[in-house]
Amino acid sequence: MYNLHLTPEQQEFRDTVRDFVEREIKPAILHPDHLQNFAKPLPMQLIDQASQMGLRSLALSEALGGAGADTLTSCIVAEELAAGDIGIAVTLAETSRLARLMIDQMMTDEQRQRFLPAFTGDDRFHLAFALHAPDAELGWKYHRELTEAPRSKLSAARQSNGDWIVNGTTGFVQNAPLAKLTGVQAGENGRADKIISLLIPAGAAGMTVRDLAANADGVKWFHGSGGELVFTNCHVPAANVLADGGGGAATLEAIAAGRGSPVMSAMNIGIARAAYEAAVTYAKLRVQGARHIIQHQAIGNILADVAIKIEVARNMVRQAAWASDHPEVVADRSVSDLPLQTVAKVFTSEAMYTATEEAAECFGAMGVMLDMPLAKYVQEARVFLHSIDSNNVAKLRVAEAVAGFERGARAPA
Amino acid sequence: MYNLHLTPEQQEFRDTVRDFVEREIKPAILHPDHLQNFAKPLPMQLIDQASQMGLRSLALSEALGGAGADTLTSCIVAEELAAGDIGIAVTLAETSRLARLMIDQMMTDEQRQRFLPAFTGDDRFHLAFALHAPDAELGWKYHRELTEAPRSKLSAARQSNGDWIVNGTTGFVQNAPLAKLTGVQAGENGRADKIISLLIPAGAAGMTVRDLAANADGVKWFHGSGGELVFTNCHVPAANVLADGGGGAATLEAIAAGRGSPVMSAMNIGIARAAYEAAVTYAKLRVQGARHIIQHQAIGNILADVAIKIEVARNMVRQAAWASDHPEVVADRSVSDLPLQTVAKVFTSEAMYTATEEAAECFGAMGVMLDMPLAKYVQEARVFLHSIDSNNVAKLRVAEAVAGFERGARAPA
Amino acid sequence: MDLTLTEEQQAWQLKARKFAAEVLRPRSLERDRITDPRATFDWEVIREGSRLGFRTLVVDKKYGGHGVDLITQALVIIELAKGDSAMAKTFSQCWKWTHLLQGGCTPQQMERFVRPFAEDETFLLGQAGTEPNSGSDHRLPPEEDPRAGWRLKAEPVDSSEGADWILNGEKCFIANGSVARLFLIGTRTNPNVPQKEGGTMFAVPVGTPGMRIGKVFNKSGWRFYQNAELIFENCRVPHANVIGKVNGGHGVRNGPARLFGDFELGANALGICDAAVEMATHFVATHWPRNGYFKDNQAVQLKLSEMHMLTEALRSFVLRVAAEGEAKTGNAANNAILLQNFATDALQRVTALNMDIHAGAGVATMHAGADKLERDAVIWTHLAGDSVQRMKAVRKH
Amino acid sequence: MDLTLTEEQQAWQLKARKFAAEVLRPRSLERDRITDPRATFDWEVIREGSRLGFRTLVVDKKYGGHGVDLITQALVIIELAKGDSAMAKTFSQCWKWTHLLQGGCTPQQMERFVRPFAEDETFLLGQAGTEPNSGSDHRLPPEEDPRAGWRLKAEPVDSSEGADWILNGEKCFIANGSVARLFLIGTRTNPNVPQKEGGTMFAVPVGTPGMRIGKVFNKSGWRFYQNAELIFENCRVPHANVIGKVNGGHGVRNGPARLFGDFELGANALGICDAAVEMATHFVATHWPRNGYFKDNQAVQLKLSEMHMLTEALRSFVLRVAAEGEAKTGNAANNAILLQNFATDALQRVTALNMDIHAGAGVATMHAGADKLERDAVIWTHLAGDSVQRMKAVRKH
Repeated sequence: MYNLHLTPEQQEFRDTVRDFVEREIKPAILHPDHLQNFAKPLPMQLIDQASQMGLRSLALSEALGGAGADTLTSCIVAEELAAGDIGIAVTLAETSRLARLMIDQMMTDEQRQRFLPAFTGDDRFHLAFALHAPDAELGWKYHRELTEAPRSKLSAARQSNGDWIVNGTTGFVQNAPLAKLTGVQAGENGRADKIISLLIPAGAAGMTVRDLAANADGVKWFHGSGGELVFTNCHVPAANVLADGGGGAATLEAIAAGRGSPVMSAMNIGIARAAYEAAVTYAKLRVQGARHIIQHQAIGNILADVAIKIEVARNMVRQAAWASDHPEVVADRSVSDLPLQTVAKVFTSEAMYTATEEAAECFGAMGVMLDMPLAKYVQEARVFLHSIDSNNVAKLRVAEAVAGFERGARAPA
Repeated sequence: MYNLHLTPEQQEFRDTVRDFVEREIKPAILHPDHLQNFAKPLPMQLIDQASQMGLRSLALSEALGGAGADTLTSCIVAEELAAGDIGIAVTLAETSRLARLMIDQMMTDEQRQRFLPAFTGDDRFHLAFALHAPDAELGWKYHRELTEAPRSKLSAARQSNGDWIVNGTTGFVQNAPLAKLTGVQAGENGRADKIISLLIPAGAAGMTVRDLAANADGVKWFHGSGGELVFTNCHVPAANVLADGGGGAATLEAIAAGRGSPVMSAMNIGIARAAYEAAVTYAKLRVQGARHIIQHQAIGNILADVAIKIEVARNMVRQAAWASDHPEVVADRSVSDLPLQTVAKVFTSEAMYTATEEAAECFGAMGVMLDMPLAKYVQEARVFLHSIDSNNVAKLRVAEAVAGFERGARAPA
Repeated sequence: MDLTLTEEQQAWQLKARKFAAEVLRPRSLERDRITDPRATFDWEVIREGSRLGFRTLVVDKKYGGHGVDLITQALVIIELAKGDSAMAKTFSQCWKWTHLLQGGCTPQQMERFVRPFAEDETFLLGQAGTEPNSGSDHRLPPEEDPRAGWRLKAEPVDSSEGADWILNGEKCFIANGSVARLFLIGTRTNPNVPQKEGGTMFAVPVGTPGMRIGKVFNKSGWRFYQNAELIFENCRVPHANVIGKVNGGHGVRNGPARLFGDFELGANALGICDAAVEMATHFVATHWPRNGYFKDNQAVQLKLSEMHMLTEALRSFVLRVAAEGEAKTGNAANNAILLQNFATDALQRVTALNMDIHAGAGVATMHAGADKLERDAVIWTHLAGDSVQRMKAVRKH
Repeated sequence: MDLTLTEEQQAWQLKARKFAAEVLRPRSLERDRITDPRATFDWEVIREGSRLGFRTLVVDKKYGGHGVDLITQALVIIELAKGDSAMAKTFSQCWKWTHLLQGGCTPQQMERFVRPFAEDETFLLGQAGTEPNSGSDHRLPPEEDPRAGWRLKAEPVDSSEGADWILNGEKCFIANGSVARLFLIGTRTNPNVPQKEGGTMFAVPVGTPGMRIGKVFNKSGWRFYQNAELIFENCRVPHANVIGKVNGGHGVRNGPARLFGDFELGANALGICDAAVEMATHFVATHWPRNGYFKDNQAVQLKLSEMHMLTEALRSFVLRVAAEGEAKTGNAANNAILLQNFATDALQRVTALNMDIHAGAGVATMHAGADKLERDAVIWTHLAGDSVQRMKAVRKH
């Protein structure tokens, strides 16, 4: 039955992380030196500390040493962390979700024995996963059948001994530069209908990470760390083949279809909430026209608008998060059968960007200064509109669902 | 624990009402003769039918013969009914909620014995309640103490035999022209700090209903029926004094403070959903540019936008509805302590108005024709922006909550 | 660059302002509230306006009109629309088709069609393009599809040059449909090529056997303005009534009337915005004067400010396109499309803000004038501001 | 009404376009990416611009400038801002204070302040109003409160007429703060009355003992443009440096420089919009040409259309206010306020749409130019588009 109570455990996670953010993250991240650094390197020590609090393995099952957090709990934690720093939040969230996917759901027992101890024992053991995703540009082809068969970006060739040789270049992979272990999906001889998943440890010969942020004409437009993986005759032993079916299949499909994880949307909310809280605090301090500016309608209306947006977005993200773990709630028609994660992503990113800008407006000129937090929040919120997957295509995906359009099966490449 | 499942009973209500709407309401309400009638009289026979389905006494406790529906269930029913006709929906919702308030929570056993049988046995027995509400214009006084003491619009003078004489004029009262029994709050000798509640049957001498829709310079700007009540030495026997405390107090306070019932917001969604469903149907039929127009990105993007708005709003309204029955969910910090009903009202009314206009756009010129449904939906959605309580002041109320402002106690008049 | 108006322009502006205040505004709400869409029209408005020259404002002087420039046309529309947008449009609709006739008629046709129009104070003009399956949205791609566009058929009675034509088919939403005396009918004379190459424009006087007026559409706004169905059943029209060339209808329609048709919606919207600003300012100044809630209210100030801002932005855009159109500079036609799109956004926001201001802390009855302006404004979505009208501007690039 | 430009106006427009394309645009991204806010400035840009006349564009010819009209000023700002908005503002900021000086100086002061400015190609002007507790938001009511406004104190050394003044206090966010040679300093000479009646404007050359430049603000956009703190500690300024009258600073500040200051933000925003439209159009035309996703894509067409629409609406508004300002018609000052508000909305939407278009189906790196335009655009919120700037327009009514 409908119920909005969080569990005591969820609340404890929230409070603990919030406390950590206030005590440890904010002083470091909101220091003018960090704020004014264009590069904003990932604060690895804080990430380590968070790892020690269990946030790196949050979603890993308790049986394997994680906290077994569901998606809703992961959202709660992600919002709090992102209110401190999005780089920390996204790095941990990615490793955590991949720990569940790769270690819990896709590894064999033998593989777990090989990799789990290293993962558990090393706070810097992060994970990455290069998904075989449908063509990112597919969204533009709203309600049209494809004229070309899809291709797999990576091609894997099977050797006589069962090992594989991987070639090709992925699209953007979150955490790629950090990951000590990377899952990779490749098409057997490039075939999109024959996908295998492989485990590749960092430093494997034939795998390099291409730093997208180094692009001369572009600026980094993602959070945390990431890059493209380039494979040149990269040899992967047969023992490193992951299970594609089983527990991971649903997760993989959800990732590929959802393309806007509620956990990412929760981080987006965290950024806007940090901006909002800063604005409320400032508006209660700043005096103009012989009153604290929060007492002026013009400021009150802005803050109300921001508060409403955050409230509505959080509620939507929680719904999408819980529903992603409970598909039966769609099946029994308690919630809509639209792609809720995408709905939440589009709504949240637009609403939170506006909210963050509005919060910055309350600061007057200080709202655009790089040594103050607001400019950081605005820039970070903006990235969510287009990073990895843009709202442009996300909306068209919702439109396809509304129209009931499904692409027909296509011939393999 | 967090859970989005509706109960089988809630789902059954939804499906039954939806079926009733499709079979009975839509054919009558969407008939061009009704659509083109500027006056749009309430379809009393359909309201009677709905009453026979139990919707008039939906929120009345099961012990007294109702369905004992909570606010969430009432929202689900209201959305469905409003997708058929807002006049029907609002009339029934008002009587239903007042049945719970007046009959369950405020009446003495003796009063119940006098009024319940008539209420139960008569499908046209509707209820109204003239609340002593804080000054409607209070919102404009954002973050300012009042300079004048509040007054009660109605004044009740106690007679030596314990009876009361009521004088004055209320503000707008929903259902007033229909109600066979009306609850009235009046200040003892006009004092705002001494409010008593009285029961007045229709036809009582000294009570008349002033029809606001007859205002020459104005057009009706509310849904269903309503008006001001004018009292001229209206005599109310002591036996008709309602309990002000007890079970009703919290409800009264919530009504007065919330000023945007989630049930009203659910109806607002119902209107937009009807517009959306009509647009999707039309877009799948209409051919332009050698394709069904739903296959054009321009239309797809509109429909996606509408779908997203409805999804997000419904989710917010459900949260506000459930939280209104479960204040402990605020107390334990599972949800925000902002005035969620007002948050939901502001967001929903703005989003649903835009959504309804966008749905109408898909119809080309047919979107503004009075013999087609869309013009009706647009007009009805527009009324929600300002009726009774406007978003102008609702936002300022949210702003006061954000600022943590509470008006001090004021001297009685 | 100089924005000064000539004396003649100012005179027309003042005359229009007076007519709007004395004749249009007093009848505006009354006509709006009539339930029968055929009964909302008021010939007295037309007769009075005709006497003052508003019906024939753009007719060449040698045919009995006033031949004013585009800037004057803008000024007059703005003033008339401030009185009543739908009444203003009824007049300016005649100008649009005067532009079309003057762009496409032979001298003989001018005598046959324009002179009688100029001479009769209840003579109104109409043009019929839209059909049930060829509305403004038929331009969703591909417009070069021969299946898109007009389907009302015009066939020669026999194949000899100069023969009569037989028209069959249906038009809908036709402005001035139930009140015009002469219609310009877009027909398909070759269904196998795109409309652009296979359409022909005919002048068809009301009363021509085989043409009849169907329903009058019952709109939520612009209720004075008549939109009707026209039905053609073996309607015989002489070849001498072809405006422009056979299969040249597209060019005739897209001559000066096209720019004017986009442009006039901008000017008309501005008139409504002016009315809304005036209404809101009056309300703020007079409502609750004692406690000054509104005047001291920042939320209301911000709404008023936005109303002014959008109104002045729109005024700037209207005047610029008027000047460009008059000077026939290159971008005028395209800017006119952008103007009508912008007018939609500005107008709808301004009228919504006006309604917000009138709503105050919440209402049980809404100011009927504020409600009417918003209902009139919604019409723009379906004329000037839908996605088809917006894509038009860049498709031409 | 006539929008034709004179030959001289066109010549300035072309000269500015060339300078923007050849000098500003090539340095735009490079300067934007320098992390130290003091190091983003490039004197070569100033020197080149000076030689072409852009620094002294509005200085009277008799003092060595070009004395161009407001329309030319608009045309030049638009072109320069299309090259780089912050560089354009550095030049036009000098024009603003030229307007102030020319409105308030005695002939002797013109010789002392304006002529040296005109003669030195690296001489820039600044003016200091904002203080840590008196920003643009000090106009939140009640502005008549004596506690509101400038607090930087100017006290006469002794009470005799013509005595020197001692300045103490702090200014912040001062444009051209770290690069100007002469500042106009708003001071409070009477703290017991509203700023309007108790403020005085001083001309203070850089190098005056007791005045120093504090931090240079590190902004997210407009990085080339220098905003700095100015700190006054017993800074002695001769009475001959009072611009206008003692306690008449408000009037001096709110003369021609006020209208120009609102207006120039509209013109500058338009330059950015033009750059964004150009960038987006190029991207759409060249990206993924093979499968034409963008060109055939209605969502992209709608975005481009909206970009054009807002840009042309803004251009209309800018040109109108320029013409009105030049003609000194009554509403020019108020329309300039509405223009800067509108410019904020239009600019921010246009640059956001440009970024959307560049985002395509999603990106991991964003086109640096699209990112810069949006960061520059955000500055408008804090200059021209916050609620204080919006209420100003109706408070004056």
